[in-house]
Amino acid sequence: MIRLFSRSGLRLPAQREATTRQAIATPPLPARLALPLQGRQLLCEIGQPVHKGQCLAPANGEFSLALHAPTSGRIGGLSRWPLALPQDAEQDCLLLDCDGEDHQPAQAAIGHWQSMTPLQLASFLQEMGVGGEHGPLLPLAWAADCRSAAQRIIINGAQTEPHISCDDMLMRERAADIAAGIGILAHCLPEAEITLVLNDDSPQALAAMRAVHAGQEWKIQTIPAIYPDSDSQRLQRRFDRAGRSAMQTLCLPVAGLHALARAVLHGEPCLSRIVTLAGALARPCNVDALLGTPASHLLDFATALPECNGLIHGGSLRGFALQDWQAAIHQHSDCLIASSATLFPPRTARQDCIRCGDCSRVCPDKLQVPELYWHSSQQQTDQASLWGLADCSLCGLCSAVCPSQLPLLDTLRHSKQSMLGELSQQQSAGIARDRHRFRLFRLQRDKQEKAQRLAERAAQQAEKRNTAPAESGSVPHTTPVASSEDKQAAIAAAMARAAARQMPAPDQPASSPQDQAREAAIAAQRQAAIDAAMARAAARKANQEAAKANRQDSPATAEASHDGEEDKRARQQALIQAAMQRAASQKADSPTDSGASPGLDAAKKALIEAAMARAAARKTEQDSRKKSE
Amino acid sequence: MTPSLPQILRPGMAWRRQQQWLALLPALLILLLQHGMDMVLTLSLACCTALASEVLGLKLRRQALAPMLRQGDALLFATQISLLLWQGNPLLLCGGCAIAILLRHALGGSSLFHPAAIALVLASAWQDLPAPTSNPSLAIALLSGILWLGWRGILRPQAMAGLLAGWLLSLPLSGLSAQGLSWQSGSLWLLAGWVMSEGASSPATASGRLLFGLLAGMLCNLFCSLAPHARPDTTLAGILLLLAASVPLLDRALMRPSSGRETRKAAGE
Amino acid sequence: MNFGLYLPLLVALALFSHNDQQRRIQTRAALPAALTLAACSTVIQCGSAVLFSLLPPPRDGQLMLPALACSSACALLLQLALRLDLRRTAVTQGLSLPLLWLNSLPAALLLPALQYAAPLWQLLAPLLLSALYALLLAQFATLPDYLQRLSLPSACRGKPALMLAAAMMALALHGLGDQLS
Amino acid sequence: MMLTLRILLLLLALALLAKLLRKLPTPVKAQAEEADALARRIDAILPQTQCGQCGHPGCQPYAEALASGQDSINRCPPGGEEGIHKLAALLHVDYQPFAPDTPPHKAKAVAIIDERTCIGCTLCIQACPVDAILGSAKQMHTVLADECTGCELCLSPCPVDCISMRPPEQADWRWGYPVIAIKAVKPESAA
Repeated sequence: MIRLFSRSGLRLPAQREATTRQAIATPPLPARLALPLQGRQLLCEIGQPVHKGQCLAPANGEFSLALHAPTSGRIGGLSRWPLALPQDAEQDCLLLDCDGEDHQPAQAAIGHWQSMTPLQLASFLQEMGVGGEHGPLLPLAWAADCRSAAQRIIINGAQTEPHISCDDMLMRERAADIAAGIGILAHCLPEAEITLVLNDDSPQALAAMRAVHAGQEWKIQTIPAIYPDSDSQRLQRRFDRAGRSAMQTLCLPVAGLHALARAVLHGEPCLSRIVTLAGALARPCNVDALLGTPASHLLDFATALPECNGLIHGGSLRGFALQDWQAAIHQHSDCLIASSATLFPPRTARQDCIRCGDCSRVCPDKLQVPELYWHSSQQQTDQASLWGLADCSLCGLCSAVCPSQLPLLDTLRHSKQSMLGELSQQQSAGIARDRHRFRLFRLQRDKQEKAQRLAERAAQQAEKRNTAPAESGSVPHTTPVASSEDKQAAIAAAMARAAARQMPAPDQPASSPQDQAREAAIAAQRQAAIDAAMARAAARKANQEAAKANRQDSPATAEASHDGEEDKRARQQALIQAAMQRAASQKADSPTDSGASPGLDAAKKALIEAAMARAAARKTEQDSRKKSE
Repeated sequence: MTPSLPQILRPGMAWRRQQQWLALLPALLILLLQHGMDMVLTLSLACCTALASEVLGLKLRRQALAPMLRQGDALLFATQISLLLWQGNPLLLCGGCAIAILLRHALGGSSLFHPAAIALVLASAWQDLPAPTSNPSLAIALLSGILWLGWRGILRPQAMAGLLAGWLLSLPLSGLSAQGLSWQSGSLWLLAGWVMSEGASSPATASGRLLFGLLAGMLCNLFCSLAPHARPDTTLAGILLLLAASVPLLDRALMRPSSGRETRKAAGE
Repeated sequence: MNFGLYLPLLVALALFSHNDQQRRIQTRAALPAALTLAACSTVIQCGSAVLFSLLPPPRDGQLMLPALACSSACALLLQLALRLDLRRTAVTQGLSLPLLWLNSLPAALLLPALQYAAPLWQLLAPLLLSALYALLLAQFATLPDYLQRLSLPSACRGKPALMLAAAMMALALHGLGDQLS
Repeated sequence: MMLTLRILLLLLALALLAKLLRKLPTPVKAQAEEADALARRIDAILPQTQCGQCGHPGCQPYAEALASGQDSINRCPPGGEEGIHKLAALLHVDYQPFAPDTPPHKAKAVAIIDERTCIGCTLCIQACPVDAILGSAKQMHTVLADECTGCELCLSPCPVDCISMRPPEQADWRWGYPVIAIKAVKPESAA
């Protein structure tokens, strides 16, 4: 048995021998690629042939990347397609039917890269689709003011999840490109301190990088392969602690540097990434997979063994099982593991916590995991955040060492998500509070302004009256008082009326039944008018749609025109019905003078009829839409 | 749902129990060598009782029998109890064993109150136990087992260190009567240390465990000096049980939430 | 003095007080309430010792009744003092007269037994026993939270589990007390 | 001598008790002068839907009513059970389940106006407590989905029933709570 425990974090036994034995392979082109659209605007049309590297959609925000065609083919359409993300949600994807030719026009290097500012470089990378951890490789906000402070750039070539070897293989085979990428970065930011960080357990990669490093400005540093230490945040913290704290630190993945070099020196946009295929496979290896490749295609390439019972995306500690194997590879897919019962034995019966404390000992963030787990499992998010939920990096080590096989990572993930959800809820609540306060203020202000206006007008009128022919006015000073009294009386009357309208309840016998009936009738009439308007609008809309259908579908013109006729008929019917209602309500209005109850009944009836008419109009409209489709 | 984890990363409960068995083995061998058939009989009796009561407990809790039995909790406890009580009445041993294991099940299968401590307290409440005889080789065997477990990372050293420190600190107070210094109770102290170091019946924090051991050592020696004819084994067991009940209190008092950057940031805002 | 019975009685009393307080107090902060009660109990112990030593020694050797009177008077005085000064806090901590009176019983039981003991022991015993009582109360305040986290069998959930734990503590104290007396 | 020592001990114990009692948190009602600050803290917990389901014309008035002890904590359906728990913790009162007359808790939803039916009456604009509806008289209205609190106050004034509640466009995705298969406990699957 291995000895597990270091102070924090864990030196995990690497499982990379199988996947690093052969060179990075290139799988055959899949029949179809799924590229997530993520709200970007398309530059191409459906059915249009595209060549490899053609820009399909430009970036639409600070954290967005441009989308390029990974291979040549024809745009197959837009549809919902699963992505290899934990939420298992389907996203709007652009489907690219590959033609298998991989046709690519000749591309030229960017000649002027030596004169680029960091911001220019960052936006160029964004255009080329070169991604980092969050959006473009070089964050635009960082690039805009990176010359204002001393910079430290960490190139993260360390990978400590047991199965993942993609960065390792990339550095072994494409060290020259990576070095070129770092060189470009160093040229762009001459005063920055650039360090390439590697694990100490991959001597080949280290040798390869050392070979190309000779005579360069930047440094190479190895760190012990202790599990979550290769996280960018932990790396940043490690360097912050070691060096001068005044420096800004940026952590970049090594694959991004490779893509940078390809983009700047060869004009190639980022179209693929290295993915480790590990686990129960006949040919475990690293592949250079096009973005958007379905996971099942890669699995077929590496030939899954018969005992393979699942597909895990990401490493063995933090990964998640893919429900749909058609899920497409994206910028952050580093590893696919074909799981089997021997590799990932099913969880045995869960036991209670035996308080062994191993979880707290391995926790790289030094959290009291049992407390955290308990409060998380009780869904007490506020208590859990007291115990440091915000600091949990969800590395999964606690789950890995728990002898009772408690689902610690899953629970903490859930809890952290709900904590983040609560935070965003709080933010939106804050916005709502502000808006509500502003609305109250606005109403108050409007009221004041109105009162002021009225007062001014009253004063003007009074003045006019004073200056008017009745010069000898007997009551010059009582007029404004009277007018204000008048106004108050009017307001009171209006309020009373409003109250009466709001409460035509039987507990108010004082308000005459005639009034009630009139109110009801007026309401019915208004309703009928509204309904007629609605029916008209619906019919107009239906008509338009039918016309559109006509235009679009020329062979089916006859049918469509037939539809149009039907629509017209429906509209007429609706109109007739509305008119009938109006008549009915008027009729209800006239005899109500005698008694309240029949009038009320009639009004109710009119309302019901109006509702029916509305429904009918809506239905005809829906029908017509269906037909036009 | 994340996948279950690779086999290599899961030491598992069974592994832990195996290691504990290994650690008990030398002490058992010594006793078997010294007492022969007697010890075999006692041990098998205790084991049978323990197994039966384990089965009963699991049945009552409606839990799966096979995995828990294979894990061997009951046998481990039976061995520990018979190491403590092998000199006494076999009926007492069986009764203590059964009640301790059933109580453990009543409290959910992993309680603060260690079955060995319960059994010892029960037995001593029932009748006077014969005084333990001096047995240095047994103590050495137990010590080697405990060291093994410490090396394996199953037992934490803090509680043991605390126990030793507490005992030493209270020596001047108890007038150097050297009650516990002899080999008579050496193995007893070691077993107590073992029980106190097990996660289930000790505080979660290192400082808590240290305090736990310190308190136990001091209280035991002080009590022995206060009460003229107190015996170390029953005293130790009683104090162990009493302190076990205060583990949640120690945890509450000593466990501090992490003050990582994110939490601090959130608190600062 | 039979400590083998006296100490388990303390456990029972602590358990009863815990339950009583849990029923009364509004907040769920059981530990401060337990500590307050423990402090009250200490005050009663010390106070009744003072009162008892002020009394003239009874002629017939009947010590139980005066001791009971002393401790009850102490409880009453304490309750009055609390009422005068910190009434609201006392109410929120669940300190009522019956509870205080009940908590004066250990003092009443202890005083006659200490009458002829060594002076140091006379001084120390109430303090030591108060400390033990405080420990017990604090344990009962924190144990339910711990027991909640165990997967207890449904029959033992809640009060029965606490009773079981109390039984074990009583057993342990019985063993210790037996050796003490 | 003994008596002085005993009295000394008694005084010590009394000092301890007094210190403990003074350190304890006093109940909220005692701090009436801080009602304003308390109302602000309560308001921070309330979900700010401004829906009026509590019977007050907004979250702030409800917070003030709670701070002055004039209402119970179980009247805010959008806040959910969790909101009640938080209020109970803040106000040092016991948790209460929802009052039977409060409307049921619903998942967060956003109002959406059926633009084909809208007649531009501006009634909903006047009803919206957070000004999240745009439009003007006889023009089509629309809801700012990001600002909508889901209070449903715009539903009833609409004369043509063209407003409906939909779940928000980007439902916030969560890692599911880990569910342990019950099967795993059974002996045959464990074997």
